[in-house]
Amino acid sequence: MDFTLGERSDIFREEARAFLAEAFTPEVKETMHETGVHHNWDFHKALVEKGWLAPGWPVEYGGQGRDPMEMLAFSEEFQRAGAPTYGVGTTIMVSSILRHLGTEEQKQEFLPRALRGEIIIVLGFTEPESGSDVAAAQTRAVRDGDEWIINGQKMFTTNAQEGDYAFMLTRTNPDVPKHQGLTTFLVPLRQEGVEIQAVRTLSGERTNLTFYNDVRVPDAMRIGEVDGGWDVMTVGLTFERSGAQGGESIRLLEEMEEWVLSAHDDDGNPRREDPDVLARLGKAAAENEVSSLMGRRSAWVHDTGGMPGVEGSMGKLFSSEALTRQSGDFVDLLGADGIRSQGDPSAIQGGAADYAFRFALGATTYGGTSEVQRNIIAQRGLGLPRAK
Amino acid sequence: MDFTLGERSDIFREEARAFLAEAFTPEVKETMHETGVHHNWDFHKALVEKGWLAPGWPVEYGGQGRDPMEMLAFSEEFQRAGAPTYGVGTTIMVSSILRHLGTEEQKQEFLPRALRGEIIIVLGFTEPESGSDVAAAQTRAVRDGDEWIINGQKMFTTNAQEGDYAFMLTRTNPDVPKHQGLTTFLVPLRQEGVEIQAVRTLSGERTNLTFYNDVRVPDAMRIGEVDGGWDVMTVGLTFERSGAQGGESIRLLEEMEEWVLSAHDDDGNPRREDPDVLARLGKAAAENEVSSLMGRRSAWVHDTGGMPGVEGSMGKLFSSEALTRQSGDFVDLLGADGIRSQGDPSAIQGGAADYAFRFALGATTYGGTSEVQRNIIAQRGLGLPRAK
Amino acid sequence: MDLNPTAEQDQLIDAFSSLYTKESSTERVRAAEPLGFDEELWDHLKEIGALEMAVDESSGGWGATMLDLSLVAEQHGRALGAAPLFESQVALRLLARLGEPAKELLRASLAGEALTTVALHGPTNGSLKMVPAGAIADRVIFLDGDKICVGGTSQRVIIENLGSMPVADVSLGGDVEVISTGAQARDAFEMLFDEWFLLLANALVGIGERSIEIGVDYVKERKAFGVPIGSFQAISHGLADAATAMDGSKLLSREAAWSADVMPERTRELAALAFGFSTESAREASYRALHYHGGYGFMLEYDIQLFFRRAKAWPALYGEPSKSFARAESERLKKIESGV
Amino acid sequence: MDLNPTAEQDQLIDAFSSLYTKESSTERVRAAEPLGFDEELWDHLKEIGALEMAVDESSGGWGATMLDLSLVAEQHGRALGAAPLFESQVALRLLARLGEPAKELLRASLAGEALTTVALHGPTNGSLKMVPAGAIADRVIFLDGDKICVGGTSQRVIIENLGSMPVADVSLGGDVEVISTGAQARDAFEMLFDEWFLLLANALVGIGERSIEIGVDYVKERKAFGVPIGSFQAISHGLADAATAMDGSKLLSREAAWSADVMPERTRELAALAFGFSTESAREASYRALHYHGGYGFMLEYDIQLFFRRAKAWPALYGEPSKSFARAESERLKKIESGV
Repeated sequence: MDFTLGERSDIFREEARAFLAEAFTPEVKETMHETGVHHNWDFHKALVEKGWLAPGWPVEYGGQGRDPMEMLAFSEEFQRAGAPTYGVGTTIMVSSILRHLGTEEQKQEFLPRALRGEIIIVLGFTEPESGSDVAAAQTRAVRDGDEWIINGQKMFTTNAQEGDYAFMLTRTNPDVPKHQGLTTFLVPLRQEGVEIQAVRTLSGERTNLTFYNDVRVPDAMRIGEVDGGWDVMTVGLTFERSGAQGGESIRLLEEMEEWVLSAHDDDGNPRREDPDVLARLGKAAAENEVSSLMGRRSAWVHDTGGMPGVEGSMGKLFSSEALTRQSGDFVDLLGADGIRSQGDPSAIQGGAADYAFRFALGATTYGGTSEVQRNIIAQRGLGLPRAK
Repeated sequence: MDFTLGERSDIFREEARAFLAEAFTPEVKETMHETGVHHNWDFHKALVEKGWLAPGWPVEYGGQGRDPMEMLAFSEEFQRAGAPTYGVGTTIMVSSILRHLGTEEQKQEFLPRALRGEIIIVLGFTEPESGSDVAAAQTRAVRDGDEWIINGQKMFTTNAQEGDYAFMLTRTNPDVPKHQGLTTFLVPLRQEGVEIQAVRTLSGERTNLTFYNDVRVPDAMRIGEVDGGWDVMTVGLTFERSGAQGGESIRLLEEMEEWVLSAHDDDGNPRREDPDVLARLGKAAAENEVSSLMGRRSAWVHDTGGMPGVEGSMGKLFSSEALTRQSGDFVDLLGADGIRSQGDPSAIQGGAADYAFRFALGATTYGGTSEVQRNIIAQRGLGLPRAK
Repeated sequence: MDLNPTAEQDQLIDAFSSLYTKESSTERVRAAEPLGFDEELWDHLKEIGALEMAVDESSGGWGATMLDLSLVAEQHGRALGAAPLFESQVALRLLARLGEPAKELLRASLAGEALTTVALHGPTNGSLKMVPAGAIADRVIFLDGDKICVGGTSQRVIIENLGSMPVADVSLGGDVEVISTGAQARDAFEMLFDEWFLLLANALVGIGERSIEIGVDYVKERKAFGVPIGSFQAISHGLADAATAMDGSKLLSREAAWSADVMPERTRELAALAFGFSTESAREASYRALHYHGGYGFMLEYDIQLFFRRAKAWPALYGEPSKSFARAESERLKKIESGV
Repeated sequence: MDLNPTAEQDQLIDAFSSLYTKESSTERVRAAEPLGFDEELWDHLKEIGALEMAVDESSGGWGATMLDLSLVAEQHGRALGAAPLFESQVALRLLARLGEPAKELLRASLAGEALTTVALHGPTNGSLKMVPAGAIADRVIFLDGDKICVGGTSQRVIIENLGSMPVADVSLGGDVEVISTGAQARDAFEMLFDEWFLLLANALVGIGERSIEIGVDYVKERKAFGVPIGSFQAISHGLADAATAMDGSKLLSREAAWSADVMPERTRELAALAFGFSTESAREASYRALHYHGGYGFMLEYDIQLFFRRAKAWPALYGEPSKSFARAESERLKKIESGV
C-alpha cells in the first residue's frame, strides 16, 4: 500500500503551484468575484501558453501525456486555489467526448481549436423541467434536409455568454421511450435564435438560461447516432466527475485556522484554547482528508484501468455534504460575526464562511444531486434493489 | 390559548403522584429490572384498588369517567415514573376495541374481568415475517364448525407469559388482497398448542415469540366480521398511540442534571460550568418540552373530538428519535464512565444513560417504525403523493 | 388546555396577516435588499399600532400580552418583514420597565420621533458590533457591565450580511447616557433577552412553516422520472422530519410566550429553549425546502433562498443555538438547586 | 499510489482472517460475554505471533509495520475479537521504546508470562478507571503526571459495560514502579496514544464494514409491502451514506497507519483524525444496520447488536470523538505556527 502520488506528480504539483502563484493574480480573483464568472480569458491564455488545457491528453492531440496521478496533483492544486476553470473544464470534457465519439472531421475541426484555447464549449443538458432526470430533455431537434432545427430551453448553461458552442442534448423522437429518442449536437451559440439570459446564484456566480428558437445546426455537428444521444451522455456524464474533491473545504479550513490562531472570545480568552472550537476544526480536517483521499482513490482506480463509478459518487456526495455541514458550523462558530457577507470589508477572513455556506447549496446539486448519488451507491455499490 | 391542563387534571396528577410514591416501591422496580417484565401483579392490584385500570372509561363500564386532560396528566405521571404498565396498557387497549366492536356477550364476558384486573390481554399482531407491514400476517385461522383452528407464529408477544388472552390478527382468506382476508380473535393463551418462548431485548426487557399449533378458538371469540379484521385493526392501531410522550427522556435528563450538579472533569473543574455540557443538557430539555407538548396536543385534539392521527405520529417519531439522539450524546458526555452498564454498582446515576441508549433502539421501532411515521406525516400531514 | 387562538387573537393575526400580504410580498422584501428596510411597511406597522401594543397603557400603549406580540411575530417572520419590529418592541418594553429615567426616550420612541433599537452584545473597544436595526435606528440601548446606556448611531458602519438585515457596527461617541445601573439594570436587560428570544422564536416558526409550504408545493408539482419528486422517500421523509420539528417549534414557542403572561417563573428557561429549538428547526426546514428545489434552490430568483438566508442570519445576531440552550440549562439547574 | 495491499500484506490478512473465522465466530464472541475474554482465541493469537509482530527484532519480535498491525486490527474488529490484542501490542511497543528500564517487563510480556495492558486515564484518588483489559491483565502501565509507571492489578473491580469488554477499575497498591520520567516519558506515552488510535480506528473500520454487510444482507432478504425493504430510499439512502462514511474511514485509517512508517511527522494528526472519524462512522453504520432490522435489531439474538454495542463502547474507553478531533487540531495549529 502506498499513499504517495509519486515523484512525477510531486514535480508537476510544484509546477502547478508556481503557475498559480503567478497567473491567478489578485486582479483575476477580483474579476471572478465581481462578475461571478468562473472563466477568465487572461488566465485561460496563460494556461494555453503552458500547454495546460488538457495536460492529460496524448501529445498528438495537443496534450502532454500526463498520467492520472500527475493530473490529480494538478487538479488538486487548481481546486485548492479556487482558480477559474469552469470554461476550460466543460470545453475539455466535451472535447474528450469528441475524441472518443466524434467523426474524423469533427475531431479535426474542433480539437485543435479547443486545445489552442480559441473556443469555449459549454454544457446544454439540464432544462427547466429536467434536472436529475436528464433523459427527460424536451428541447426538440427536427431534421430538415442536411440541417436540424432546434427549439427549446436549457438551464444552467454556465459560461454561455463566453462560449462558442453548446454541447446539447435534444429530443429527436418523442414517440419512443425517453432514453431512445435523444440526440446530441454541438450547437454554435453565436447565431440568431439563441438568446442568453443571465441567472444569478446565491454565491454570486453567473449562470444562464438559454433559449433556442428555430436554431439551425448542420447534421455534421451531430455527435453520435441519431436517437443515440443517451450513449453519448453516458460517456459524457462519466467524464463530468472530476478526481480532486473538496477544494472549497480545504480553503475554508485554512481561513478558519488562520482566524483561530489570533481570535479571542468576548471575555478575551484565545479561541484556540477552547476544546469545542478545536474539535470543530479538527472534525473538518478529518472530513477534508477523507474527501481528498476519495478523490485520489478515483484517480487511482482510473490509473489502474477501472472506471470510478461508485467511487466517484461517494467522493462527490461526501465532499459536498461535508462542505454543507462545515460551512454551516463555521458560520455558527463565528457568532454574530459569521453572517458578515463576503465582500463586506468587516468580514472575517474575507467572509470565507459566509461564501462557502452559500456555495455549498450548489455543490450538493450540480453534477447530480446527493439523492442521485445515494441511489447510485445503493444500487451499484451495495447491490440494493431499485425502487419500483 | 391556554397551556394548562386545568384544575381537575392538576388534582388527579397529584393523586397519581401520591399513588406512585406508595405503590411503585423499590421492590417493584427491582423486580422489573431483574425480570425485564414490565408488568407486576402487586402493582396491578394496587391500581385495581384505586379503580385506575381505565380511569378514562365511563363509570358504567368500570371506569371513573375522567376526561382526556385528566387522563393525560395521569399518563404523564406514570410514564415519567417508568411504572410497569405494559400489561394494563395492552389489556385496556384491547378492551377498548371490545367496547367499540365486540358483541354484547363478549363485552359482558371480558370487560368486567379486565377492569377488575383478573385477566391480562396481550397483542398478537406482529409476526416473524411481518412488522411494519402488519397486514401481511400469515398466521392461519381455518373454520371448523363453530370453531377456528389457528396455526402460526407471533413475534414480540410481550407479557404472553403473564397473559390470559392474545388479541390476534389471523389470515382467514389467502386468496384475496391482503387487507381483505384478515380476521381478529381473542385467543386463550393457557391451552395446549400454545408455546411461549422468551426473547430478550438489548435493554433487558422480556418479550416472547409465541407459536400456535392447531389451537382451537370458538367462533364466539372472533372480534368483528370474518375477513373484516383490518377494520378492527384500524381502530386498534389508533388506540395504540398514547397521549403522553417522552417519559424515558424526562427521567434521563433528571438523572443527568443530578449528575452535573456535583460532577467534575479530570482537571477538577465543575462540569456545570462548561458551556458545552450545559448546551447539551439544555437541548435535551428543549426536546423534552416539545415531546411533552406534542403528547398534550394529541390529548387536546382527542378532547375536542378529533382523531390525533398525524399529531400522534409526530409525537411518536419526535420523542423516540430525540431519546435516541440524547442517550447517545449523554453516553458520550460521560466519557469512559458512560459505558458502565446499568446494574453495575459503579455506574453513574445507576447507568441511566446506558439504559436509555439501549432502550431507545426499541422506541424507534415498536408501535410503527420511524420510517412508517414519516410516511404517515408526509402523506396525511403534508399531502405528498404516495410512492409508486 | 386550548391550543386555538381566542377570537381576539384570531383578529389580531388576521389584521397583521392582511397587512403583511399587502405590504410585505416577497417582491417588496427583495426590493428592500440589501439594506433590509421597507419604510412603507414600517409606516404601516406603526399605523396599525405595532409600537403601542408593546407597552401598557400607563406607558402610553395598549398593552398587548407577550403571546399577542408573539403571534404577530410569527406573521412577521412568515412575511420576512423588512422592518425593525422586534428591536423596537423590546426596546420600548425595556424603557417602560426602567421608569422615570427612560421616560422621555420612551415617549419619543413611541411617538416615532426616535427609532430606538437594542444591542445584543456589550461594547468592545468603544464599539457595538452587529447591532440589529443599527443601520436605520437613531438610538441604541446597550448594557455595559451593569449599566444600561443609550447612545446615538451617527458613527455607524452598515454591514452587508447574509440575512440582508439593517445591521450596523456602531461606534460610541460622546453622547452616551446611562439610564440604569446595578442589579436592576442587569435584571431588566436579561428580561429584554427573554423577550427578544420569544419574538425571534415565533418569527422563526413563521419562516420555517412558510418554508415547508413552499417546499411541499414545489415537490408536488416538480416531476422527475415521470412522478412528482415528493413521492420519493428521499424527499418526503426529509420534509416529514422538518415539518415535525417545526410543529414542535410552534408549540414550544407559543407556550414560552404564553408563560410570560401566565407563569413568568418559567419564561427565562422556556424562551431560551424556544429560541434555540426554533433556530435549529427553521434552519433545517428552510434548508430542506431549498435543497429539494434542486438547482433552482441555488438561484436568487426563487423565493426559498430568502427564507433560508434569514433563518440562518437572524438568530445569529445573538449567537449559535448552543448559547441559548446553555442559558436555559443554567436556569434549570438554579431552580433544581433552590428546590423549586 | 497503490491502495491494494501488497502480496505480503494479503498473506497477513488471510492468515488472521482464517484464524478469526475459526476462533472468533459470533457464537464464540457471545460465549465470552459478559467478560469479553476468549482465552482460546488469545492463545491462538499469541501462537500466530500477534505479540512478537508488535516489536522489532532487537526487542525480541519480528517487527511488523504499523500498517501491518492495522490490517490485522481491521480483521480483529470485523470479528469482534474477545482478546486484549491492541492493549498488549501498544504496551509492548511502549516498553520497547523505553529501553533498559523496561527490559524485563518487555521480556515477560512478550513471553506471555505477564499480560500487560495500558491505562488511558491517569490515576485519580489512587485508582485507574476503566482500564482496557484491566479485568484480565497482570500488569498495567500508566502515566502519572510525567512519570510512566507500572502497577499490579490485584486490587481491581471488574466493570460490566456496554461493550462486554474486559474492563476494570484498578486501585493502585504498593507495587507501583516508575519506569520512565520527564519529557521522554510524556513523549513515549503520547506515541502510545497515537498507536492505540491507529489500531482502534482500523478495528472500527472492520466493525463498521461488517455492520453494513449484515445490514445490506438483511434488507435484501426482508420483505415488506411485497418488496425487499432495501428498495425503499428511506433505507437504501441511509445505508449509502453509512457505506460512504465507512469507505472514507477505511481510506483515512489506512493512510494514518501507513504514515506511521513512512511520514511519521503526519501520524499524530492523522491517527487522531482517523480515530474520531472511524468512531463516528462505525457508530452510525452499526446503528443504521441495527435499526433497519426493525424489531429484530432490538433482540439480543441477532448479531448486529454485538457490533453496535462494541462500536459505541470501544472508543469510549478514551473519550468522545470531539476529544481526538481537538487533539488533531492542536497538532495542526502547532505545525501552522511553526511554518511546517
